[in-house]
Amino acid sequence: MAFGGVAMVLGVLLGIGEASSPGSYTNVQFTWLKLAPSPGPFPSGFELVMGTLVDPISALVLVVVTVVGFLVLLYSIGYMHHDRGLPRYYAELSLFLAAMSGLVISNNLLEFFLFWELVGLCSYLLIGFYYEKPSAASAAKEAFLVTRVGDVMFLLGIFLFFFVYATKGPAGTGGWAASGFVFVHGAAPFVPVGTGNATLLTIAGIMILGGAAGKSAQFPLHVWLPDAMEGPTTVSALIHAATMVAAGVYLLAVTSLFLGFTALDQTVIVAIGGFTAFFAATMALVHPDIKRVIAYSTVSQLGYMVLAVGAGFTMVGLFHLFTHAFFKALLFLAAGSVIHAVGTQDLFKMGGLRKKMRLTSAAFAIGGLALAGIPPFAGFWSKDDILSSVYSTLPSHPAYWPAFLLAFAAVFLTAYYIFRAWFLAFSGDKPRDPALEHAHEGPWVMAVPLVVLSAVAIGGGLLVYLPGFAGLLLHGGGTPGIPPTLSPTDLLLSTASVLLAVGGILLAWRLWGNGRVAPLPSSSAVRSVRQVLLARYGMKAAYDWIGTKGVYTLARGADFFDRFVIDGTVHGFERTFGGLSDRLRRIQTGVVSDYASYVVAGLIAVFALMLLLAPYLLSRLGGA
Amino acid sequence: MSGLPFAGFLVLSGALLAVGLFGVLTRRNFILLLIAIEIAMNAAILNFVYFAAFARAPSPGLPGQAIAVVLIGFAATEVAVGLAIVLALNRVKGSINVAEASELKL
Amino acid sequence: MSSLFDLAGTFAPELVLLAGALLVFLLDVLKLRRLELVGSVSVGASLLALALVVADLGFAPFASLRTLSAAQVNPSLSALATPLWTFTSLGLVFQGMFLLATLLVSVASLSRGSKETGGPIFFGLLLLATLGMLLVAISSDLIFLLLAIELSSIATYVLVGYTRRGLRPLEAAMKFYIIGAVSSALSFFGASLLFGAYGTTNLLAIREVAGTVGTPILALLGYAFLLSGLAFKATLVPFHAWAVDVYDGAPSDVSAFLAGGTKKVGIFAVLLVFLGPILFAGAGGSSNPFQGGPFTLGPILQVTLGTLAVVTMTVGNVLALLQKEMKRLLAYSSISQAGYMLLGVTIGTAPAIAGATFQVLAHVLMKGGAFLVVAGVAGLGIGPLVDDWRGLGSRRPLLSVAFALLLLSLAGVPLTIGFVSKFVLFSAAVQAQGFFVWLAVAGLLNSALSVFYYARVLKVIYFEAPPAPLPTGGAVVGGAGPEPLRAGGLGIGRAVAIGVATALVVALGVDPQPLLGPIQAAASHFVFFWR
Amino acid sequence: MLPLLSLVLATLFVGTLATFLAGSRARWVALVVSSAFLAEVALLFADFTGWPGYSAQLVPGFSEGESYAWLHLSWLQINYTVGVDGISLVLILLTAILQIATVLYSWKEAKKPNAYFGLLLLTCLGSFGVFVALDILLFFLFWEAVLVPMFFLIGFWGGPRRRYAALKFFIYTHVASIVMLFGLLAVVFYSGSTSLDFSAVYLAARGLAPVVQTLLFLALFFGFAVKFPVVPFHTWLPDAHVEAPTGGSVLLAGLLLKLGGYGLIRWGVELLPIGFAHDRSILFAIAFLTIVWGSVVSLSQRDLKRLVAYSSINHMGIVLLAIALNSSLGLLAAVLLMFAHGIVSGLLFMTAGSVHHTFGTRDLPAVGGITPRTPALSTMVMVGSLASLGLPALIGFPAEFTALLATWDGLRYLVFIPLVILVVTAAFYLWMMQRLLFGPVRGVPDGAHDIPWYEGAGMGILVILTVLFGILPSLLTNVIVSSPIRGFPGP
Repeated sequence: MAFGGVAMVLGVLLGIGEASSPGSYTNVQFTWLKLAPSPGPFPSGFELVMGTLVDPISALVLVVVTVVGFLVLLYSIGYMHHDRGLPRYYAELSLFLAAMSGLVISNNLLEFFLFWELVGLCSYLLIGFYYEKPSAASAAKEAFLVTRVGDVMFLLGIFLFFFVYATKGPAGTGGWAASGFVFVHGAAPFVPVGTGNATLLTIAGIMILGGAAGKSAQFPLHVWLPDAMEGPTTVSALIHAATMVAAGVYLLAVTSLFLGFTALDQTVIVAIGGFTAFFAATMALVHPDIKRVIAYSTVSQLGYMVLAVGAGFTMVGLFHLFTHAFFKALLFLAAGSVIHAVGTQDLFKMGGLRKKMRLTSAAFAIGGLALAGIPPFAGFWSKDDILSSVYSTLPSHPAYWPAFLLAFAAVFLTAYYIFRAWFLAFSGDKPRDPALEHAHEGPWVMAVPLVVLSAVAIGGGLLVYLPGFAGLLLHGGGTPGIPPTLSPTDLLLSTASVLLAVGGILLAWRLWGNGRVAPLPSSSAVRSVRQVLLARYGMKAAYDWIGTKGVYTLARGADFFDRFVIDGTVHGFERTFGGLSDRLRRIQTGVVSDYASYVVAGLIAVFALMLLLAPYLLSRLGGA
Repeated sequence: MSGLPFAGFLVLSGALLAVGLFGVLTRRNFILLLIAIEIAMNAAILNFVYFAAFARAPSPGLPGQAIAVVLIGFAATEVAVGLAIVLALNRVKGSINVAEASELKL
Repeated sequence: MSSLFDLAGTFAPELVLLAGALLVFLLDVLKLRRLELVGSVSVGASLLALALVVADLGFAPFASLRTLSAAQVNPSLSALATPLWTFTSLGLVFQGMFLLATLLVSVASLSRGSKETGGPIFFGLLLLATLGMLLVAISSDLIFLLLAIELSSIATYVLVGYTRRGLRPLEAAMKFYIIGAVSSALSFFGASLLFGAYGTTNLLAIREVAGTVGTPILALLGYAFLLSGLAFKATLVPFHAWAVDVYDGAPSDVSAFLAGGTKKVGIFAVLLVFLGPILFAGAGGSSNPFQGGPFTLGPILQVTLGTLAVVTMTVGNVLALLQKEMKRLLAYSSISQAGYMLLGVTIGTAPAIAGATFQVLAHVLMKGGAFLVVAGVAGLGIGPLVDDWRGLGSRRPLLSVAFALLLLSLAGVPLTIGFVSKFVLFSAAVQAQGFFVWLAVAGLLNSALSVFYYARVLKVIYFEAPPAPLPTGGAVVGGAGPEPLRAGGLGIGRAVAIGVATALVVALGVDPQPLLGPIQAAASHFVFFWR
Repeated sequence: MLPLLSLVLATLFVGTLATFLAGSRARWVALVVSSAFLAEVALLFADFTGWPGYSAQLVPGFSEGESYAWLHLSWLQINYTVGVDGISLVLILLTAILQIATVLYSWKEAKKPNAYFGLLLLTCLGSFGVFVALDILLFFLFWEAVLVPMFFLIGFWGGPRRRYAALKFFIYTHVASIVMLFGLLAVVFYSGSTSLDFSAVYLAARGLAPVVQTLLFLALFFGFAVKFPVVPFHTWLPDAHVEAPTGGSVLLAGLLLKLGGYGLIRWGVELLPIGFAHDRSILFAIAFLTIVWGSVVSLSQRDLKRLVAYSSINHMGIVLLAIALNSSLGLLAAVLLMFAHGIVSGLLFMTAGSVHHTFGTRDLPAVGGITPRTPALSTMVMVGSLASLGLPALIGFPAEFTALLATWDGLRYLVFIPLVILVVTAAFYLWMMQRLLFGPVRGVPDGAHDIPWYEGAGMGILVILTVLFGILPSLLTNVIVSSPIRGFPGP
């Protein structure tokens, strides 16, 4: 029911996305919040506007969003048919698509942030879709919280850029810039590095990176993404693989295009990206849950993108975003149809599904190859571009070396873990868990997306050779795109990485092929490493500890202070006066003679006052 | 005229007042209280007479002697009321000990 | 002869009261003791007197004042060169307020129920006491003043104990009498000392003589004794101890009269006796006596009175905090209110005196009304403790609303006369600046403190469940009737009195100008007269 | 020109009386009155001439000005003077909205409905008066007039410990207002002003010595701080909220707290700019303390109302911070925040009340997973919480955004404190939602049904406005900025 409307909306968005040929900008604005310059209270006002901006990069991402979105919705018909609350599901999903598109085409940081939070909200709602499950509820909360940390940094980054922009803003607009901080083409980098604001800009860049790290699950804010797999697989495919998590990368891209990063920022970003690419891959090596393996791979792939953008190759990063969106969605949907069929996510229960679900296994294989970066699959082109272009900067930026090496090593791990998953799930002759015997393919609505996505995963990389698309990548946002170079070093690099990947695949086959389950090496070192990896290096536990033990204890303490110390003081006053009153009441003995004596005492007191105290006081005061 | 007798009389009337107040504070018998109060009262009356005699010539307003006469009359009325209360109290409570009538307190 | 008419015209209100009192006693002698009859006589007398006073106020332009020398009364007494009494507009205002109190009480007492005996005595003494109070308001001679005070006092001694039934009233009367007598002895002694110091007891004359002679120590002692004596009437701490027991022991209507009426006599007397010296001392200097100027009596008196005022309001409030019995609670609160009034006297500027006067008026209405309510509630068979009032809000809505308004006014909540009077008073204090700002601070803190027990009473009345089904006996008394009787069992007279008091409390809180204007004029004129 | 403000006052006054006398039909009267109030406020907006058109007005600097002599003391002139500027106008709008929403919400109040609705209206009357009064005495009068009905609302319709809470509320705020009154009077007399009119005192106060201003401002600040409330004068608020009936809580959080903010702006900052400037550091310290304290303590609350109450403290801390920034942007943020918090906290307290009605408890550990049973209610809870934790497209966001922007503008990196606290705020709201809305169904009685229509209507109004003003905050800001704020040099 909700679906019809949703589909139409999507059609329209899709149309916009495709139609926007490179270089065509539309820009509609309306005032959101205005402090007009006035002689009164607000001498130098400013104006925050909302507007749209469609340019190559936004068009690129828009295509991803709408296409994947459409396919996922299609897929959902089959995948979700037995779930309750479908209206809620589709409503939230379409809200997400709207917000995501808005984010992509927003033309200023504030608007960007606005939609940024909205997609975060949708992610929160969809992760918690099965809210009866405590794990889902807590995962949703965790996702919101961790990204919130990033958002806070993002907000501060906005302020900083705002500030820089305002002071360096267009002439004639004193104080805050007259029109907020709208993206202006060709303006980047805003402030030539090395001017007075360099430090400020650096901090701003770091803050923006923090925001991106939160959304794109980069180290150290990556913990939420694997848990986010509590949501329906379709949601994981759309939000936590293809689109939303890529928003962080998109933010970095936009920032680097329109505002600019300082060299220090770039180094940090590159380091974070490279490290995450490797770090996440390691955690994917041992995980038994099929979805989480893919989730970790998402984190790691996002690391690649961050690496590229950080190194200054924005379009390369976005190109990988593009390809990754498709093959990662493919992987998730394939995994989804497996889960749909067997009702579990535990790889060690599966096995031999190849015979039962040929299409799915093929799709998963294609996705895996693309992910591993085997030519001619899409992943190869984009990942290879990243590696080669980053390599090309190494002479000038030796600081990039570690990140580059880590990313390069990650290629091997990637190939290994994804095919470990494939072998565990599909190879062999029959499932390890007999309960999974009756597994079968899903309906056509689930098959079609798999086919389409497989097609893109295979051919997507070759799009580079389409003139239009190449143009899109080439002169998008004015940074150098990547003509597929064939320089010897590049070839060498490519072959090296391909060999690594193949090696990874072979190792995976050696250990897990044909339904083998590799016995765990007896050496305790390996075991302990495995434990550490399964425990995610203990980071989640640490965060939880901070949350529960640290902050919560503090809160209890403060509450205690309120209830007993502050209120205690107040009641203390009360008690003091009460006691005083009680003591004073005792003079009211009821015996008249005592009253008479009070009168006499009063008489004496008056004497004392008039003859002694008052003159004394007056001599002190009057003298002054 | 010397201030000596002046001071002397002040001491006398002051003593009268003191005696009266002392009586009020120490006695519990209503009648004795009335007497004590009268003594205190007489201190004032005495003063008026005395000061009138020594008054700076001619003083405006009522002459001291007149005041003294008025006050004597007033004191009589006051005591009359007091005695009335004594009687009532005696009838109701059977005692004229003021200390025993201490129902109203605190 | 004409002078006699003149005299009659001058003393018309006083004469009316006297006549009323005599008539009441005559009726008593004639065995015509029906409560309604004597009561209406008293009501009529006080109403007429009030009308006359108001007329006087109206006729007498505040710019001038009516003085009448005793010489005009009787040529043979021409020795009395200076007047015993002086008509000041402020005095007339006070007369009006005294009469208002009397009127409220007598109207309320109309419906005191047949079980009460001695109606004639009650009303007669009421009128006599009022007569004394009126005389206080016009006196300008110490002896005249003290005698007038004693007139009202003696009448009230009897009033407290007149029922002659039960120990409590008698005990109250006894205490009242003894302390009163001692105080009167003290005041007369003080007066005698002043007489010795200045050779006269006429206040105006004293001021003139003091101008030449200065302030001998004798006068200082005299003022000390006088203050101690008058403090009894004004219930200033530590001369207050009698008041609580008396208000508690006396019939509530009498308590209403004492709290609403006679206490103010003390305040006015203090004002009359001490304003002269204070202003005389303060003359020439700024309104703040501590800024330069020669060392004179005034500042000493101001420090003394100020201290007394602060002590009085504080002790009164603190003692009221834990008070269990309603009447004693109200008694303590009225003691603290006396402190506020004394504040105005201490400052001695026209605004302050206006404030004090308005505070007196407010107190007449608030405290008089409150005690009348207490009497009515007692008539409903509800006990003396605050806790006995539990849930009255749901059982006697109108009565409770009235009482709540009166209490809120006492607490100084806006839109009630209590707020306006405190506002005028404290703003006058702050305006006087210097040392008086601290008096204002003390007053503000005290009114904050007082909120504790007023709020407590409201809490009991409105938020707590009734203890038991209402004693039916109380409900029957007075029976049903027209509108104000919705309070049931109160009786028309009391209902009307309470209604009027409450209405005035609110009306004057919303728009005090009609009375505040004249009072200010009177006060400023009074100050002008005594400077 | 039509004396609109007096008209509104008259409407509310007569309406209150009518409601008291209406007996069982009180709710209809109250509804009519509220609608009339809303209509008149709409008229106000229509008639509102933006600054600097003010100069032509009767009361300088204010629109809709009216002034009549009220009380002449020989040394003091007291008038009935009213008028509005952008700030007060927005808060008046808030008053009208909350009034009608509350009346709708408590439609089926059974216990003495006439008194209940009458007191509700009286509270709104008082706050309206505070927002329009331009004479110290008039201001104080309305200020106190809010106190009394709330005292009775809490004490009579409240929860188990209502008596304690009512007394505590009354005494705390009354003491504070007495100090405030003393401060205002001191300002008047030390500045030698002979009138209590805002304009007169404003002009006269310019002459005060800085040290005097500094001290007096502290006195005033104390008066307003208790109403705010700021740490450490805040402990009356949780008790009052927990015990108060829902309608009372809504008005308490929605209106009474705003009185503190408004008073501080109009009668503190504007009257004593120099003293304010000297005391700013104190204000900052208190503001940060309040922000952190309120948010952190909320984390440990089990009672839903108590949690929301502490979050209110946290928000009012941000308001204080924004005011203390002493910049036009900060002021805009403060007023916007007050409006936003009024709407949102009202919504949240309504939901808390509904949770109590529906499940018989507000204890978070006791009840949970209510979403499948009461979807509408949980939606309201979610909207309220999200708005309160500053989610964009809801009214909380523009307010907090401007506030933080202003903080950055004024204090640079100190903005980190509120930013970090944003996370904490998010934390306890999410935690609350997780326990209350999600997870397995806990402690839901079988008879539990979703909220009745009237409660839904009451909340619905607020939800709609939350979204509307969240998307188009300029509707409010354009009004707010047309206020000739004195003593605000601007950034």
